Amino acid sequence: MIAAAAVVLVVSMAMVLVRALRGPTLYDRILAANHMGSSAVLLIAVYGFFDGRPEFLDIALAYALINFIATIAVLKYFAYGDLGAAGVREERNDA
Amino acid sequence: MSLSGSYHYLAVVLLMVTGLYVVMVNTNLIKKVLGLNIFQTSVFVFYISLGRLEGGTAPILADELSRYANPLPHVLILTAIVVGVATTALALSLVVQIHRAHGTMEEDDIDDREGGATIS
Amino acid sequence: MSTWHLINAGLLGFMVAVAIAVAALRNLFAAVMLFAIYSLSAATLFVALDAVDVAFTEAAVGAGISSILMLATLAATDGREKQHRHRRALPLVLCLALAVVLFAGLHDLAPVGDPAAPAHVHVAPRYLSETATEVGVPNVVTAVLASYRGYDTLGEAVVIFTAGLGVTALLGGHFRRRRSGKNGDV
Amino acid sequence: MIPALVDHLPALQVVTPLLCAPLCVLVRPGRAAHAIASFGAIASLAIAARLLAEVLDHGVLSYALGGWAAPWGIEYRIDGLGAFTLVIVTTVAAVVFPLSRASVEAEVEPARRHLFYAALMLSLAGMAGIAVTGDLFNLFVFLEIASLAAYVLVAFGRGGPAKLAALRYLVAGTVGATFVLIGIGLLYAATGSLNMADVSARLPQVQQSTALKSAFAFLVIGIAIKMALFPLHAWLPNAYARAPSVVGAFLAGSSTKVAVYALIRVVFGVFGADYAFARLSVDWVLLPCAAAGVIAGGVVALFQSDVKRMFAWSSVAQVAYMVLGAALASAAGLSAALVHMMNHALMKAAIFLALGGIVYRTGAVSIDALAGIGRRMPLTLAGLVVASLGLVGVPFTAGFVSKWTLLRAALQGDAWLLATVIVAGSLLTLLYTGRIVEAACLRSPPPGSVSTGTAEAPPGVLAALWLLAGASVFLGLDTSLTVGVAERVAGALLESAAGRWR
Repeated sequence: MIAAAAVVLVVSMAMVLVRALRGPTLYDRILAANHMGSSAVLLIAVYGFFDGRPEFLDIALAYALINFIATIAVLKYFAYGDLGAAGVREERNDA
Repeated sequence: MSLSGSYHYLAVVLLMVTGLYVVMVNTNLIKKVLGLNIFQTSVFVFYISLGRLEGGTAPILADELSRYANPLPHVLILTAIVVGVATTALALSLVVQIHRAHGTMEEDDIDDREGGATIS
Repeated sequence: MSTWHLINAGLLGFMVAVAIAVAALRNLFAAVMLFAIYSLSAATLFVALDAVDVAFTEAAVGAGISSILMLATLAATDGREKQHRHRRALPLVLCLALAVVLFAGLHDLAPVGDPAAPAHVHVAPRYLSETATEVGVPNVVTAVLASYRGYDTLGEAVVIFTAGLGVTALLGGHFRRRRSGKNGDV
Repeated sequence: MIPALVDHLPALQVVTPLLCAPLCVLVRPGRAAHAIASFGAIASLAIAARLLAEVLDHGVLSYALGGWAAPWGIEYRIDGLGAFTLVIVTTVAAVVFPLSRASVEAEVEPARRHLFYAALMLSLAGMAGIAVTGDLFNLFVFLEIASLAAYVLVAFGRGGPAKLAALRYLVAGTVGATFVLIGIGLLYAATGSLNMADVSARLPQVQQSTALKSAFAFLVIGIAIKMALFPLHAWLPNAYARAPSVVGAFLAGSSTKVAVYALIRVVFGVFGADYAFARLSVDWVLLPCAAAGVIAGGVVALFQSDVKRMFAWSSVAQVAYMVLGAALASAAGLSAALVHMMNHALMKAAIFLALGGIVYRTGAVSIDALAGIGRRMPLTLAGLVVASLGLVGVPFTAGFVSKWTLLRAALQGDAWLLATVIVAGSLLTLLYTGRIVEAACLRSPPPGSVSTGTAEAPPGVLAALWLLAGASVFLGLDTSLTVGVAERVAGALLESAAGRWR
């Protein structure tokens, strides 16, 4: 059962990764990175039970925090940095 | 060697070559730093794979367990990660200063502007 | 056990795919986002390889601090890589040579997880058996880091100090100037 | 010295400059930081000299850090080679740091001088650590400390070009360091140990392993990048030419020497000459690279218009000389390499100090800017010429001793082609030195420049310059200090390695 959960998570990460690789807009990539982080948190939590040492759940918690902070940082630079808008426009031209 | 034992190493080789290729080919300085990070991280994967012990768990002692992963590569890589981020920080601040001085982060452009003076 | 292999192979596959994408993308912002995913996959892989302390550090430092530093640099500079003339042939040959030498060496090692590998039988077992009595910390990685190989950790602190000193010397006046004269700068 | 401290000299060698660095940052004004850095450098020299004496009298010193025994803890292990390298590095530091304050003040902004001195101390600490450590991973850590400090020091140079040179140095250096890290990982995977002596003792059990060959290749290439061995030298010329003159003097004098030390340590100390040369024939790679480096470095130097860059290219050639000596794999060749390490450190430091003195007065070091400098700065120029003649290998200078021992070592091995390369390299050096002398003495100063009276380099810089140039002449006359010690060191190194593989 736990193994099945781990497999499902890896597969879902792979699907998110496709979005991260293909874009087409920068928002897709940011969302994908964030989603990837959330999946990693879940995978680590599941892996703890799989491995028989669920006490490592605190790593998953720390990841969740880092993921949150990193996303805030990305969005902050995206909104207020000097290059965010230009990045989106150019991305659309690519696609 | 069976495939189940060597795919970690195969991935390490692929990552390392990709990283080094980016470092050598790209003239954009930020891209170079990114490549350098990919290159370094592949070495971390190599070391941590070395530390893995079949049937072992994380090297945090507990009464009911007796097989643990090798802690030594973990220790080394903790140090190497910090060294890596220190290098990255220094590299990026150099990039910011280069951009301020030359108005570009492309090595080619800088070399062109200096009139090919850089023989390197 | 095959689930373990699936997790490992999956994460390694993600890393390879992302690395190649970083090499190909010319939008630097996107490349940095992908690099964060790369680091995060590496950190998750380290958990699966039982290196929880390293995973922690890689997530905080690799996926967290490095990515944010790169974003900050991007905010202060350009966002896009230019099309440029490459010299691809020689780097490609060198990279292939590197791949051959490295794979020859790695191929010769004991498979991942083999308990008979020299790394598992010579120095490390003593750390695992004696840490409880000699140092008295349950986390063996902490014990080795702080005690047996404490001087590496001191060196690590010196490396951070050196980098901090360098960044201060380079950017010390920079952000103060930026803040006061923001309009003229961008 | 206090007796209790003597036992801890190996640790103090690293800790002294390491503690001086944060002190330099804390005291802030440039002058106080300069005093601390000078103290750190001179104290390091005293410790290094004492260590060399101890090692020559009593043999190898081992120091277990934190009291943890060797393969488990980190061991500092100092033999003749390490102590000799320490003396080279600390001598350059102890002459350059205290006496070159005027040059630093001319080239580094006041607000950053304390950071500059701190970076010098960190660089010195890193190099000392490389020379004393007996642990492979600890070697990597100190290599990175020394390298990061060196990148920072180069970045203290003026303007964008210096920053770009520093970044290129950083990228090359990091790739090199990562190669070293891969090599250490492969060695660890093959032997299970990180302690050099322990690894070395366990290698015969796995001598057939391909992993070992791969480890050897990565370590040698990684270190070759760090020492700028041709054709991996691309980062060096700009880094040294665009850094402040004092940094050029210190790094050209010491940093490449430490990398040569690391190469000798890994090849002869860890793997052993039998494995490296008889089994892997590494000389078939190193000798052509070194020979090409001697010629290419000399030829490119000849066509430079920036004198600093000219001597930076000359460093590429001189490093190649050292590798050439080591790759001959004979006692004579190895001791020639060691002698040349010492002599080149003194001469190159003197040359960069002289250039610093000229920059101080004229603001530039292009060949054109040197026109007529012979009349305005006779003492500075004379020092520059004496040191350059040492580089050429003119009799009665230290350079002659090292070139001569190198030539003899090459002829002993019946390597006529290499002997020709050695002589040709010297002729090239003579030619570019000639260009400088011609410009400085025969050409008239550019019109419009104020050339009334003499304006020498600042007294401190002049003193340091002549101290180093004088030492180079002295070592050319009395060879017991260099050749005597180097032969003992080389003999011990080959002896300890011999027979291990049979």
